[in-house]
Amino acid sequence: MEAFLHQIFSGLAAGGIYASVALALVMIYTATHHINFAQGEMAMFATFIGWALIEWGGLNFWVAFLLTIVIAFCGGFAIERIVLRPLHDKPVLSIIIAFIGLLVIFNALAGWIFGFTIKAFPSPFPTSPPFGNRFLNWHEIGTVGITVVVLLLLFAFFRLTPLGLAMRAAAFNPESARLVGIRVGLMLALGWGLAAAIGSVAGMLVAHVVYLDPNMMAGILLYGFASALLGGIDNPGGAVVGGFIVGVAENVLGAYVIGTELKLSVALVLIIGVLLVKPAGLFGRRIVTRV
Amino acid sequence: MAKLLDVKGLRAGYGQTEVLHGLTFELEQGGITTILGANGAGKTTTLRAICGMVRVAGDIVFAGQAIAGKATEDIVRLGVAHVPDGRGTFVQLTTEENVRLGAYVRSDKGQVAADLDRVYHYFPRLKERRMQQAGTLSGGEQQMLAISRALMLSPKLLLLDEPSFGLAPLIVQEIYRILRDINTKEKVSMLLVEQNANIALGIADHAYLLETGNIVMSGTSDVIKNDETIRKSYLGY
Amino acid sequence: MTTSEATAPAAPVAKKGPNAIGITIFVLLLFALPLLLPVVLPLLGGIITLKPNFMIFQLTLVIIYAIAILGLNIVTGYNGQFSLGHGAFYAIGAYTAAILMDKLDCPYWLTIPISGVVCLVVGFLFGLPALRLQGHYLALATFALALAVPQLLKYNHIEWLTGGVQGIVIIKPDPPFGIKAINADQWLYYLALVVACIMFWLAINLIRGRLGRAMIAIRDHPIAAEVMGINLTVVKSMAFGISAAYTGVAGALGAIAIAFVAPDSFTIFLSISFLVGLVIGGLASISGAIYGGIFIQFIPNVADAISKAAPWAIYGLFLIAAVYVMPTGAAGLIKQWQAKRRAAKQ
Amino acid sequence: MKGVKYLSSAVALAAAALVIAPAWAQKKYDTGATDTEIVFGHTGPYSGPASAYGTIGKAIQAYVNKINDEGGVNGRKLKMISYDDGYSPPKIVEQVRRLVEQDEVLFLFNTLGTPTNTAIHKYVNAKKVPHLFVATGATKWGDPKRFPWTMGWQPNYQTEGKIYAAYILENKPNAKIGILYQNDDYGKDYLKGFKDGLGSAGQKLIVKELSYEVTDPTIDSQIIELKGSGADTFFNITTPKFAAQAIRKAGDIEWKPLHFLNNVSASVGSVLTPAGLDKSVGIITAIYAKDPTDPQWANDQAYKDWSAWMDKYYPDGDKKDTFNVFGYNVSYTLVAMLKQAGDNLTRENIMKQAASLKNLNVPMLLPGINVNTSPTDFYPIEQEQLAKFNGKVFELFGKVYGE
Repeated sequence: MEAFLHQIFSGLAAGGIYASVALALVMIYTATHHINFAQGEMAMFATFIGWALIEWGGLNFWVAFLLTIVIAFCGGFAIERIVLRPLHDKPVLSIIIAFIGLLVIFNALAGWIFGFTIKAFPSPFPTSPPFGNRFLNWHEIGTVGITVVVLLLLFAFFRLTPLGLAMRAAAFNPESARLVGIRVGLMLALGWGLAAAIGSVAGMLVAHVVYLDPNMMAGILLYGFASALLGGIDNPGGAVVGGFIVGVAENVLGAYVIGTELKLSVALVLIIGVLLVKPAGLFGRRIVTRV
Repeated sequence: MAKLLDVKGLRAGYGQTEVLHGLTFELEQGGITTILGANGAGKTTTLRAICGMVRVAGDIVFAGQAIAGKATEDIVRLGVAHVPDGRGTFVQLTTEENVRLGAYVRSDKGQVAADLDRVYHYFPRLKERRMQQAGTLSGGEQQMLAISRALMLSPKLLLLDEPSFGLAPLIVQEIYRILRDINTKEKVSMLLVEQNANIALGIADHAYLLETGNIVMSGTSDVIKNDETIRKSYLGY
Repeated sequence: MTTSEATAPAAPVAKKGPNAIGITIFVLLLFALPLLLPVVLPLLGGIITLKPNFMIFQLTLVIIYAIAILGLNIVTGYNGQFSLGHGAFYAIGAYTAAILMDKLDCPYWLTIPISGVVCLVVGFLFGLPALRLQGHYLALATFALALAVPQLLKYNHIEWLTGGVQGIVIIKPDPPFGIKAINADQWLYYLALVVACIMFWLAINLIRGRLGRAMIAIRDHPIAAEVMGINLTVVKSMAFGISAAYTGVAGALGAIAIAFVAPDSFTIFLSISFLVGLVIGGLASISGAIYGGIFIQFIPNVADAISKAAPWAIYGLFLIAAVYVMPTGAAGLIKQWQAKRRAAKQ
Repeated sequence: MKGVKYLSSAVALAAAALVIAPAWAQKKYDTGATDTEIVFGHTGPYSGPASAYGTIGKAIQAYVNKINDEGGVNGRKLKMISYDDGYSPPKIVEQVRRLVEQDEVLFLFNTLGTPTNTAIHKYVNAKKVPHLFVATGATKWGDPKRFPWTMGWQPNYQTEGKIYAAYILENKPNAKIGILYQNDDYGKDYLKGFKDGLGSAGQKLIVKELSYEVTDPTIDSQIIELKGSGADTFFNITTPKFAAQAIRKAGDIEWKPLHFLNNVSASVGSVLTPAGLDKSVGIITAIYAKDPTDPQWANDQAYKDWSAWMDKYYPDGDKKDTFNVFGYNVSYTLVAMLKQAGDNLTRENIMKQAASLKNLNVPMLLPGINVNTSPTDFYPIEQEQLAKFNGKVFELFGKVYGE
């Protein structure tokens, strides 16, 4: 029983990681209607910047944390303007190839600049076990907490602010958005900036757990992708719940049902099964249009 | 009366194809002008050209400012609202979100709230469906939504692209009644594009006839209405 | 071959004549290449210092990749279904060939059609449920397939068959009938070339035929296609199965050419490479597959030659530059250029 | 290049005909070797998911530069041609064929990876190209009967697994063993050696055996499961990232088994420090080379030389990265072998010399561990010594295993 509980909690902790990455994917999807395959590598690179600020620059964790978010935002913004802007009227698959290009570029640059040995990324949370609890540590609780905060911010941003509304409108229907005066190009760039910023938060939380190296996000991105689709790619809350479901399901399947060798394959098959029944994800909204 | 819109030698097109071959027309402050023409004459393109949605050459002066070649967003900011062909509904957003988006560029928040009430007053049906996903609205409701969205800009000029298209006659009448109201009460000038010449000439004070990218006739509505050729080819009596 | 586009069902058939001649010359040239190279390369001396045999081997790989990309093109280019998982079918084709040769002593040439059929069935069966998904969801499903297949190949309980992580070493075939005039590399080249000619010919007919028109209709106007009485699920699954069969045939040829299969040969990057080759070669273009094959075979080498420090960074720049310069792929660019030249002539 | 080759063979021919001096006659070259140059080939993953190993190729190049600065080997400069294989079997086949058929290298050196080397194994032996000191710990590279042109270098994983097994049988015969391994050739080789070493006792002793995939984000779940199995001994067959995760997680959930960590991840600086030195106390590993991040070597002359070389020839390189020691050591072995080959630079003689290294002392190997080969022994390094981490350094203890 104790081992089972332990697996559940460990799954929740991993789910927090997937959820934070899924949020970045939801952000970019909501703002641009693309899924950025380079999101993980961009987050990894931002985390390296954070690491360098702390280790090489000697900055305090929170200062470096905030500075990294700002840098990531600017970086994401710049990438949209420089790399993707010229492609905005090109076929979707061309844009996907550009994403793949970005992915390999960031991966290679990180290896080149920072090396491949793993790096410990500090955690801002205390190391002592909380409330004498053996199942979770402060970092895991903190990860979930920050993820929930990001989720609430995202939700509020998209649902309650005019800018959030404008961003969604620009992604849904760029032409109509222009007709109400929304600067669509700017919205896309802002979306990239925000997604990169959220990605950097995810990266910095993840790095403490899995250690920082250029391939850190390769596996995690897939889980984040699956979580986001499972929960509903246009629904931040759903993506977070999706993350927890994937984390727990993966652990329980691996430990008790099918063993570790095939757990990823089986988990993916299950997710696809769910999507066949609920095509917009567990919590996604089906878009109905009268013609 | 002063000219609100003054267009000279307007050429526009898509890619290699030129659709408009040098249009010259004008619109008076507070007036309603209509552009009539058959399918493919270039009516929609004319409106899109004014809004900067297609490549243009020639002069377009709006309220004393040259706007040819400007970005759509900037033209909108000057007070030009466009009810586009196909209504341009944000189908995934709610009705109210759609309406609110119309006021995106405005900074006078207090006035925006008042305008929202006014728009709902014109179209009480939309108020009933405020929280409904806009894609589920009927065609007529979506047309009302598009007009509401445009009104929320508090525009000087309203461009209307076939508001009667695909709607039942009763709904068309209702929409035109409201448009006339808006024109008289709020002094919003309108440039109306219609295939249904009958109804357009009923509301407009000036009219232009467009044929394959050229203006072939112009004048006050009364003059046009009584023209022999127009009567035969466009009014059907 | 460059002008034999079949992008739209309405493409005029009138210009078939000159094309047929062009294609014939192109194909004949390809067949003569192994004989020409040893003569031509020394003449070029300083310019191209490639050795004929090695170059023939590289060209064999190009042909194999072109077949795989053509397969992906059938489903993605002509049917509009996104697949990130065609590496899986390449792997299945390769393993089918390797297992048949290793366990059953099956002659190598027979393994090629068998691999195609196996992949056809697997692709069709995978497509039936999965193709109800669209866009990003289909991407996830196919991505999962690409990820799962190498893991399954390693699976403990079928290790006796697949060789587990160690893979299977197979014997490279010699030219048949004891022909001494050509060596093993040249023979493999001819084998791949003949298979490719058949596959390309079949693809052109497929696209111009009933199924091809249905596929394109589904891509462009799914609702209209359904109203016209096209069974979406079946046509999409058929397209996916045929596409998988192409990739499987390429996989079998690849296994024979490399003489080795292992799970590490078929990582997710193989699938991504196919997609890269498809887009950069040219979507919905038969000849695009060839350019795509050339790109994924040679550009990584170029990147490696430019920088050892971070070859992937260079490769990434190539990818982005390629979609900038030719958003419709190499085939699209060439078509534009030809159109311009034709316009200039008139 | 071609010109030089013809010229030199013409000279050699003339010399042989005239029988002027035996020294002249002894100069024998195969393709890739001349009076001034020795050209050899290498492939490694500079790109792709395994690019962490790419540094080995760069270290070898750095070592080659050092040797050339010092005048080369027997007056000949070394020229290394290195290509990216992306850890992909099809790609390495292409690249190795390019090296052999087009660049006409004298031999192949330190090609990396088990699946990749397997893909070219037959080809190089059919072509009779020396395939030396391959960078993989699999066992199959030491099979001179079937593959006389291929030779490994590092101690193989199975041997290392056997060492741990022997230690357990000797010191903890009632151990309850939990194993975590990477689900690939590397993990399975270790596992096999370990199980072979335990012999029939293995069935009883091993209580849990779990794997992970390189794409798994974490292995927390596996560690929890191992703890839950009641294991009191842990054989940790993981690469650095997962090794650090395992050590930390075991510490976090207060699982304190007798912990055996495979050599692959036995680095104080790049594994134990990130994992937490306090949580690493008591870890046992088998080592054969000096860990550059282990403070016990800080004043060792060999370490200082290595460090100076890194500064001068590979300033971009990461000094915490044990692969850079690997590259240095294997290059040292290569140069020693080439010196021994003298002016007889035929492929046959290269292979012969590689198979007759006697007690070669490589500075960055542990004291007492030497390189030895013979025509029947194609395993250059077979010795390893156990070491236990005391919170600061790996303390060597016990005998040196292997002959």
